[in-house]
Amino acid sequence: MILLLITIVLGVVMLIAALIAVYNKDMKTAIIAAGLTSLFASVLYVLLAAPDVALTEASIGSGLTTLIFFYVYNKIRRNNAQE
Amino acid sequence: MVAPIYIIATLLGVAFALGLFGKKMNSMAGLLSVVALGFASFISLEWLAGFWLYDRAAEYIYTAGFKPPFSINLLMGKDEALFTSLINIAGFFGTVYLWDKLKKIGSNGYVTLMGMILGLNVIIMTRDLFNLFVFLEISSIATAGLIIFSQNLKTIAAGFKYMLATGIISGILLLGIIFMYYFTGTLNIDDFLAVHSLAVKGFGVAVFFVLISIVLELKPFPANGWGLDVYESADSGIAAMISAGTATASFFVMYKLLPLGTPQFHMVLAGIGLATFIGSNLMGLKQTNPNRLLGYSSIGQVGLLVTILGLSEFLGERTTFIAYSILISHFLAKAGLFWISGIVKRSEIKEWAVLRNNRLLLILFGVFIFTLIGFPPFPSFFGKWDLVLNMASNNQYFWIVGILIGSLLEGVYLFRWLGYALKLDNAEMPAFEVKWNKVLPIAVFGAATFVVGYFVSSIHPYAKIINYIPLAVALAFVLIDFLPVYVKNTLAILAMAYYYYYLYPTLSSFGAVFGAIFMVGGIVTLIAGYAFKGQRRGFYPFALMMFAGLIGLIEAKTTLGFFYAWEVMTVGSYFLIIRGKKSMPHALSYMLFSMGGAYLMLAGFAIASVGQFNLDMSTLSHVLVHPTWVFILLAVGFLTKTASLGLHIWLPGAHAEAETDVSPMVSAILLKAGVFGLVTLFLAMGDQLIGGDVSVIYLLGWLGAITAVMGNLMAAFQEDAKRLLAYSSVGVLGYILFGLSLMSHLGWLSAVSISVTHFMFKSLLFLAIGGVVWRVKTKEMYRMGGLIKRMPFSFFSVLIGIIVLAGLPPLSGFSGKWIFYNAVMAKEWYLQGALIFFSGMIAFLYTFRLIHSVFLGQLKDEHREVKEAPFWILVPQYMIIGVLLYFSAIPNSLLKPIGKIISPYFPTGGLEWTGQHAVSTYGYWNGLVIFYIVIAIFVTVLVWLIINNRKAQKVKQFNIVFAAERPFKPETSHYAYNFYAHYRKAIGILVEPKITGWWEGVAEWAHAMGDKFRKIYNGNGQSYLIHIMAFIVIIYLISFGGF
Amino acid sequence: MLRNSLILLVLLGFAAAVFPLVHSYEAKDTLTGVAEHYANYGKEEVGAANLVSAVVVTYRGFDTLGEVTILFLASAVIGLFLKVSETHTKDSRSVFFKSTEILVTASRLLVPMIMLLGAYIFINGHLTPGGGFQGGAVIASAFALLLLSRPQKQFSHKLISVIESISGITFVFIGLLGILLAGGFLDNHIFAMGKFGTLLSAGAIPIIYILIGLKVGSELTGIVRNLKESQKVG
Amino acid sequence: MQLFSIEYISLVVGFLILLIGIWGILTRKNILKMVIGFSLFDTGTHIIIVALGYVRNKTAPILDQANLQTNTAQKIVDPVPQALVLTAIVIGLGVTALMLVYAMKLHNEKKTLNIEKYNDLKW
Repeated sequence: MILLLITIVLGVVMLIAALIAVYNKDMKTAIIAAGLTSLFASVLYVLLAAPDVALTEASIGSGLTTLIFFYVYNKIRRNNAQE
Repeated sequence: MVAPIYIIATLLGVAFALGLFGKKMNSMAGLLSVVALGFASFISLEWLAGFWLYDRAAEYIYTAGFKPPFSINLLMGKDEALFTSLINIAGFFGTVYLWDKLKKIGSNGYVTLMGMILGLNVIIMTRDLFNLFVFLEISSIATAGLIIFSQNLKTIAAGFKYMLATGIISGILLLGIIFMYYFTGTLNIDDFLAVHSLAVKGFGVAVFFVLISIVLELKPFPANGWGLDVYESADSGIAAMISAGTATASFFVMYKLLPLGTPQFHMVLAGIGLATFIGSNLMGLKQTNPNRLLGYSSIGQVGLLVTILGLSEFLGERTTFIAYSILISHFLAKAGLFWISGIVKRSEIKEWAVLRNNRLLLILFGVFIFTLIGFPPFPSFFGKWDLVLNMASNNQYFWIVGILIGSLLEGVYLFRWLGYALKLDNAEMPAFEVKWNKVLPIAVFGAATFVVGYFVSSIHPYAKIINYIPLAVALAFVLIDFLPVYVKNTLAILAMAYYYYYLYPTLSSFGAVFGAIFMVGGIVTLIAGYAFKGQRRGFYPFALMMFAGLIGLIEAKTTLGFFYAWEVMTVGSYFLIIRGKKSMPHALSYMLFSMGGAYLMLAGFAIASVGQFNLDMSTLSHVLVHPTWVFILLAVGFLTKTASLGLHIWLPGAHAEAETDVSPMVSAILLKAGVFGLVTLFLAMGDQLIGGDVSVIYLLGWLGAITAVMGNLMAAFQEDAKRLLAYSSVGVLGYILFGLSLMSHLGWLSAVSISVTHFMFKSLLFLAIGGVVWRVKTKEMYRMGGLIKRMPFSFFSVLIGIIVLAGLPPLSGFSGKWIFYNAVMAKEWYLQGALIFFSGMIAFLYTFRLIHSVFLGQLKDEHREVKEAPFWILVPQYMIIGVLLYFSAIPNSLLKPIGKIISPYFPTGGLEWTGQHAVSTYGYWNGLVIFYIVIAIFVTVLVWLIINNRKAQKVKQFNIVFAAERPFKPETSHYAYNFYAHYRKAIGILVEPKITGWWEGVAEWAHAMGDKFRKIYNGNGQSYLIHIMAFIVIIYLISFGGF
Repeated sequence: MLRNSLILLVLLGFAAAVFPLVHSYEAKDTLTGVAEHYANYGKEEVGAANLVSAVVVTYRGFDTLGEVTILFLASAVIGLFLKVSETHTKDSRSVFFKSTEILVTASRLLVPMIMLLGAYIFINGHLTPGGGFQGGAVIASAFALLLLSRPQKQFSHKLISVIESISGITFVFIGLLGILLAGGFLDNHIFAMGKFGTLLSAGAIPIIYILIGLKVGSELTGIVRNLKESQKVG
Repeated sequence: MQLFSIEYISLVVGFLILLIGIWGILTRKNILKMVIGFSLFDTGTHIIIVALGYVRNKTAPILDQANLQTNTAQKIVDPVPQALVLTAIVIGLGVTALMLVYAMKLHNEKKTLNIEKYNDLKW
């Protein structure tokens, strides 16, 4: 039962994060929100008895992907600033 | 046999190893890549050979040492061997082609390219659905990389759009795959095929998502904007690989997964394919960028292939043959065309005239275009034939119509493009750079079209019995094209003569008559070729190809053979016609009408074959289904070649603008192919009734009569001498059609004898007038005049010609007409007869004008020094005159044998001959007597004229004394200009170009439609994604009939 | 707005289209199909305690090879983009926050530990959660951290590609050994199976996972490095 | 079908995130936002896959305890979807990284991230 509750909460939080990622005007927030969605998903994977996936999602899905997003975003921002 | 896993291991291993290569070792890296791709090609080709020659069994490749479904397995079967061979060969030659570019880019470039080829190999061979997904991703990532080999705004934007689209598509594919796993507990394709379908709706939906993703990979209309952008922007070498490689592999995946779909889905698939084929070719009409144009064509062709897959239920075991022959044609041609585009480097198809600077590339360009459209001897010809035949046997006429319309649209832009390359001015264009490593792949693929074409025809049960020797001889002339004209001309004449000698004993009945027209006529007109100097490149292969086709018509034992010969003839004549200086638009309309006519014939033959045990020509005499339709389709098909009213608009330009000796070939000889077709058709099928009471032949009779009147009328109002003759051919062919439609002994006697004499007098006139034009450098009659003094021999030719043409006694034209009126009386078609009679009067008008404006009157100043026509152009004229006079003096030498040929079919109502004295029901006629009488009268009048001519007063040509104003154009006051102004006032309304206008309207409408449709490709990548999603939803709704 | 409503319509249509998938979902009680086989025989057949690893590396090892190739290609394509910037432009600024003394010190401390963690993850891939991909990603993140803290620091491009290439080639080679020595391409029985549940078990799986770890790590590092070096690309 | 079970909720959440992702892809004009949409699309798909492999009250497919080693099929969740997700995640990373680099290069060309501005190729 407690698992079910956690799942629901996680689900709601993920959906909110996803909506923020799509709708927030600030790109940094959006990127972080997308990363958070991924991170919460990895928690969900633990609940779903998938530790391997959880580890992968945490390190690759939320970690590296977000990192690359930021790299690129900063490049673009700096590029803009130079103009 | 090398195990197929080594294809993968080699490509992958080399790709990984390339990372070790530094920048200075780019050549080494390139060499290694080429070797690896060559090895991969070798493995797959070796398997292919094993399957074909030694009938090997298909082999599974198990990975990880477990049997499927527990581990991933690959399959190397006949199909896989073929497709991997295609992919690897494309990769190999593609790399050779891109050598310089790759060398500049370095190891990452090689890696990307190998990655793509590897991915495509695996998606062809794999039997595991998720594995398919992984390697699809590999190939799409690699493709995204290939696109940016040249980096600029366009390629990057196109690459990004491509990534967006494939991202969405593969996401949906993954969704489908995982649910398929969920419902079945397996990922193995063979297991899925065994399961086929489950009661759960979810499974059906999952399968739908998998299949729709593969469909989307094939770029269906309208969800394909991203694909077009890629084709347009990517380097041509890359576009070639995408078009030849990715499309081929994706097609195979669809083929592999096809059994997963329900029969309803297959129909949906066929619909998608057809919409893509027609839509994409329609939008291609307005396109001027060569690579984007090729993109439209590529997408269209893949659409056609998808249609074939969707229709596989109807096509049965022929599906493979049809799909593969069309696919391989597309593979070779599209790669070749993209490669050529990469050498030419012109972004407007109009600038492709520059291609003429390189003869080899120009030839290859033509080869690829004809391969793409499906002309013989290329593989797609046989594929299309089988496709239409099989669809007809399943009563699927809708699909036939759609496929043929799509093909025709494709023909429009491809032939326009070819025309530009052949004819537009290229004087100020800088030459392009040609490197051997770029030409080699193109040449290999060009040669392969012939090899594969031969192979395909050799495994086709009916194609293999066609006689390919005439065509081979014609093609052989390409090889000796460097020789001077007189050598080639002699060889051509000898070849024709030998073949006629060889064929003569086998000819009988109408074959003998038309064989004589085609071959003896061919030899006679070829003689004029000696008048040309230099090499006259590109003339003999096509002239002989046309004659090869004509011979093939007579030799044809099967409908396929007939259609094959018909198409060969069309190709040859197209190239002859386009040789004329201003022929480009006319050659295009000739080609399009020919294609349209050919497709009608194809449909007709297809319906005629339904329920038959073979394709013999004789099956036409017992057509089982829709005989009226078969008759109409074939008749209209033939009528496009005889240029009946409504279908005639291509003729005047094509014949008038052609070269001196080409005009007689196409006008006097080629048109008879249509007549031969009609003769064959009428004999085999007899009359047919529309709706049980209207006779088709009766309608054709009217058409013939009206064509005769209109053709002659239009001839009378021409200023251009050759155009006049061309229109006159329209009129005469109208007579012939009318004569055949009479369906009586006399009607046919006149029609066939006019066919023979028309060959003679029209060759004569075209050669004579052509000789005049050769000297005076103009075709406008009012610019000539008085040439009788300078060119008496030509004058005499024209005189004889028009006497025969107008059907005046004493020459043989008269005998034809005389029989004609007898036939009309017997049939009691008085009204039509009156029209024919009327048209005869008009013939007087234009024949008079021809001789009057050109040869009589005052000589123009600029023509004072003009010489007689070249000797070699006069030679055939006088040979013809000799025969004409012989036939005229001894008419039964012509009419009696023809009558004998006709008798078995129309035994009653023939002529009774006593010597040269012919008796019909309505009177009698003795050719010899008439001949002498008329000559006597003629001589008398001539003597009288010579005596009295001294009193004649000379009037200046540009006499404007009676005009109140200074003429705006000098020709307006020339008496020979608008010669029949008064007639034009009275009946000019009849000759207004309404039909031309109508056809132009059709063309404009199609172009406008295409232009409107292509606006959906607004360039916004996001819109393309919306198209994709909307496409999925709509196809879902169609497939499941709701949510 | 019209455009958005249309998109909404399409999306609702798509949602309706996928609805039968959700609707047909039924909770399972037991494994079926291939999964059942893996569960029951995976231990004997492959010998890896972590069944996911058994599936990833052996049963579906060919997919994994493809997966490695994808990263390899992605890295190559990114390299294609950046080939113009052959001459390395020095950029002292950090990527998204100022490189501080703390960060530098922390990274000195952390990087080796993170790398060790990564190595641990892929070496134990056949026993515990994680494996080559996760381990590789962890290693790459260590390098990313290094890049964050010390932007001037140069990695040897050469070294990265050599590791990448050698591990890739070895992977393919081990796969081929499977044909020669065992049942087929990528069969893990080319090495002794060892005792179930110990480090040296499951045949070639640990080796392959190490190679994958190295390869993925170097590929991801390559991607990050390439991104960093693409400061000014025309 | 039990609506309130963690696998079913996860499945639904997965689909919702997937739809949000597609919505983002189709409506956001900013290229980076579109890529974020893609990564949400991926995440949603991954959640769906894992949820499909879940079997209620069963443990992870790691046979580190002796009692798991017999009659295993009754005791663990499905390892196959997990393996597939691993692959999918890595592929997703590759694709996302590549898209981002594309976005960066596009920005280099026109100094804007608005997808509508990159319509030089059309018709």
